[in-house]
Amino acid sequence: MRTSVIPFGPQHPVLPEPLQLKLTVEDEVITEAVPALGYVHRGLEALAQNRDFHQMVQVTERVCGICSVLHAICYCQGLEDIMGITVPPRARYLRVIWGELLRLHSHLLWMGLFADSFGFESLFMQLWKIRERVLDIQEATTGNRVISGTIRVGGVSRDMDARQVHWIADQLTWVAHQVRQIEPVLREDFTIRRRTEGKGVLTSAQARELGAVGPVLRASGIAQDIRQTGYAAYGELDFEPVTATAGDCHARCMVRLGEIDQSIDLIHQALDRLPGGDIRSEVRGRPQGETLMRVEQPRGEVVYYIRADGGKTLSRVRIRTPTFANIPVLVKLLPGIFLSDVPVVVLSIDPCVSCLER
Amino acid sequence: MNHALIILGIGLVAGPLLGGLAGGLDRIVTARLQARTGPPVWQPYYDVIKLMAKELVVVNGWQAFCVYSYLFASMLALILFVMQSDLLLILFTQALGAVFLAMGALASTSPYSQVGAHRELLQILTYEPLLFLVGVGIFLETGSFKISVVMQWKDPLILKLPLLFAALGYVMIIKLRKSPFDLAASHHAHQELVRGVFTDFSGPLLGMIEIGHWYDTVLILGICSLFWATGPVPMAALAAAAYATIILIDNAAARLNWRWMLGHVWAMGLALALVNLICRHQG
Amino acid sequence: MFKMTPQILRNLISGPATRAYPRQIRPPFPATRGRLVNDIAQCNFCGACAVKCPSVCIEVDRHLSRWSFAPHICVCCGVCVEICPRHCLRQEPATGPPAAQKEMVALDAKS
Amino acid sequence: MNGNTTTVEVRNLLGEATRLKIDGYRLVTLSGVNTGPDQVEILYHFDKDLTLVHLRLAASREAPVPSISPIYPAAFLAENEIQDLFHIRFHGLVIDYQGTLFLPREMESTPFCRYDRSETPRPVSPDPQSAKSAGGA
Repeated sequence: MRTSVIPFGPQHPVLPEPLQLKLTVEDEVITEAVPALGYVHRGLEALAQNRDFHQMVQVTERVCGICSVLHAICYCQGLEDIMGITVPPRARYLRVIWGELLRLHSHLLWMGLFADSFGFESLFMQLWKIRERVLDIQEATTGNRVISGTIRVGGVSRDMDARQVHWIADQLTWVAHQVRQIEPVLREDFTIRRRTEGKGVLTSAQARELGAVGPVLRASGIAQDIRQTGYAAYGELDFEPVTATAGDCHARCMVRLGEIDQSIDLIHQALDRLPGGDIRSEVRGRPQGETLMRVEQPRGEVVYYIRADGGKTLSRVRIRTPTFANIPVLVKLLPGIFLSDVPVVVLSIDPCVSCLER
Repeated sequence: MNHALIILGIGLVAGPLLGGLAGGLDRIVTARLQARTGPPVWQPYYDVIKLMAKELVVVNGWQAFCVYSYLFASMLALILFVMQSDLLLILFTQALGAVFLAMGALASTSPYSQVGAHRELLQILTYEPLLFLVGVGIFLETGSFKISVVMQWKDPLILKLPLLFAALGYVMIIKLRKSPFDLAASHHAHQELVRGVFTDFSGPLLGMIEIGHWYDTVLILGICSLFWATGPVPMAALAAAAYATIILIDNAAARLNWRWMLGHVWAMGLALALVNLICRHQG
Repeated sequence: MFKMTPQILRNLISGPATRAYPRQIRPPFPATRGRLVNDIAQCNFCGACAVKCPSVCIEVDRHLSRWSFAPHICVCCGVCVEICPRHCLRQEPATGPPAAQKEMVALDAKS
Repeated sequence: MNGNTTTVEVRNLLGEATRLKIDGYRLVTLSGVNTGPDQVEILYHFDKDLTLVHLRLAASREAPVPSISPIYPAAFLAENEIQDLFHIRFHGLVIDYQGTLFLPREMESTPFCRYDRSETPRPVSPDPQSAKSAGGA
């Protein structure tokens, strides 16, 4: 077969969001891949210049629906760092609970899409069925299914009572049980391993050089997780970064599967140790200074660079999302693989295009 | 003569009716396996009626010609089957239809369609030898390629040819476009090739392909039911059981690539078929 | 080889997990943030909600004593409810009905 | 800011980046901040074992900045973004989108520096091949 260029996207059934990859294909083998972006760029960073810094919380939450809470947490932590605000312990624990619920539903969502990328529809439906329960927990506690809208500068805006804490723990037990039933399928099923093992291998040296973040980095054997820095209440909870060594698509799936268990465990820990007290400290004055804040999102490390010059609005909010850091990895991984493996490799980095194009 | 005309009519009408019904039941069973409710059983008919009502857009004349030829060949193959004609003739007629479909896809310049057609041809290449061996197996058992002779055979063939029936299972999975072999075109277009071989067909032409696929479904289930041709009830039961098993496999497997399909189906399918035939005719 | 088989057979037996949506609606959670409602009799038209709203969906006209709200622009964040000095704003658990056109909800003090 | 910040000049930027790479630092990202009508501050954020290090570079819209993407391939997307949003020229980009990574080709102004893009010529790529393949973004 002759060389042909396949426009993979921006509208493609296996891509959840608009991203274009121009694939040069020779006999079903990719020789070159160039990403084309900018289909949904919204200029949210520029919006920081005409929204006040409190209103920006809701804007950052909408950078991406799936990572919403963690964007807001990162932004608020940045401002709290600049303004020297101490967040009450209960608010820090609630942030962990909502952040981990988000990671849980995001990983289940990703696994469903991943299953869909290699044509495993029943697994896709099953995983999304489990995810629905996590969304129910989010709705019952924050009030919204996905974009919670509970994070504020200086704390959180909603509290949960003892009855809700028990209810969440019960629901999570159900989720954990369901995930345990699915686990052997993802881990051992012959057809899944056939499609994912040895595909898109990223060595640890390459991962470091290309600036990979999140599960992609950890699947290559580097145990780096921004939660280790102990922001929010992570410093008081027990966890170890989940890693794998193979660096292929199956390893990335296994890392995320391990993180689902880890998230459930972290929420249980946080619910058990949930301290009493206030949920919000008062915010006085206007921010002045600059900071770089990092938070571990489901897709990896998100970076907020915030600079404030004492005005009502911020002079610069720069958002580096995890997908932005993983696109160079994708460009590196695609050449040399078969066309039929492109969806698997593309989805293995968990591309979130709305994150990528703030 | 009159009798033949009635049979011809039955073949023409029963083909799409039964094929569409099988498709509708398939969608409900698949949905239940995935913990969904699923569409109404008549959904495939609604889909085709809607496709037929759409504007006809043809990339080029060759594409339309290929679709008509595919539909005609599929119809002809089923009519020959209902008339209890020669099995070999039926197999070659349906193969012709399948090739026409791939040629129609090759007539357009879309890379998705091109790669899909390429894979479709590989699929045809993969299952045709097995289908031929099924015909040979039936011939060796009954002494004739004629379906009318097979229908009069007293013993169920599946008892003598169980491995050959398993080999036919591979053919059915490929022909019904089910995982793990839905490479050229998956049912819901969620694959790297969008809808692969069907990408550039639309409207009434796609509707005709869908009707052709119904004829193919009935034909392949008919061939499958020949393995227990002692009466209409066991025939229907065997076909239904085979179809149910394929739906189950479809929901328990990911899509694999064509290299694996070619290697595995040839190795396993041919081995099963040949072992069965050798065992039957050595002893 | 087929690890998924027990799971899908369980699904077949236990029946669908989906809901026939328009006919069967799950009751909303009490905490759900739906449509914004203003108890206009309590409102003093201070305009704090309009100033703080991140999506700029509330307009307050002091002279006309009119509070108007664009439900299709609202992002259900609840900031206005938190800062309202008269506590006359609240969020109903249910979302509003679907609409063919984006319309403003205007409430006057007199009506 | 959390982490040490070093101010660098255009001429010793590549040297500093190479030194950090040899020390085993990972590039986190680049941030651009508009500081004046003609001035853009570029911050290079690096990380090693969860410790941050920053390089601060005062760049001018007139003079091109050397790209660190040959040293850190991860930088190419961030540098292209700054090129889009601040109209800074980078020399030696691995993949150069020529200001069309996020913005359409016909866009006349840059979002963060409020001036007309037609005032200054479009950044010129030294490698026409990569420019061609990246075109039409």
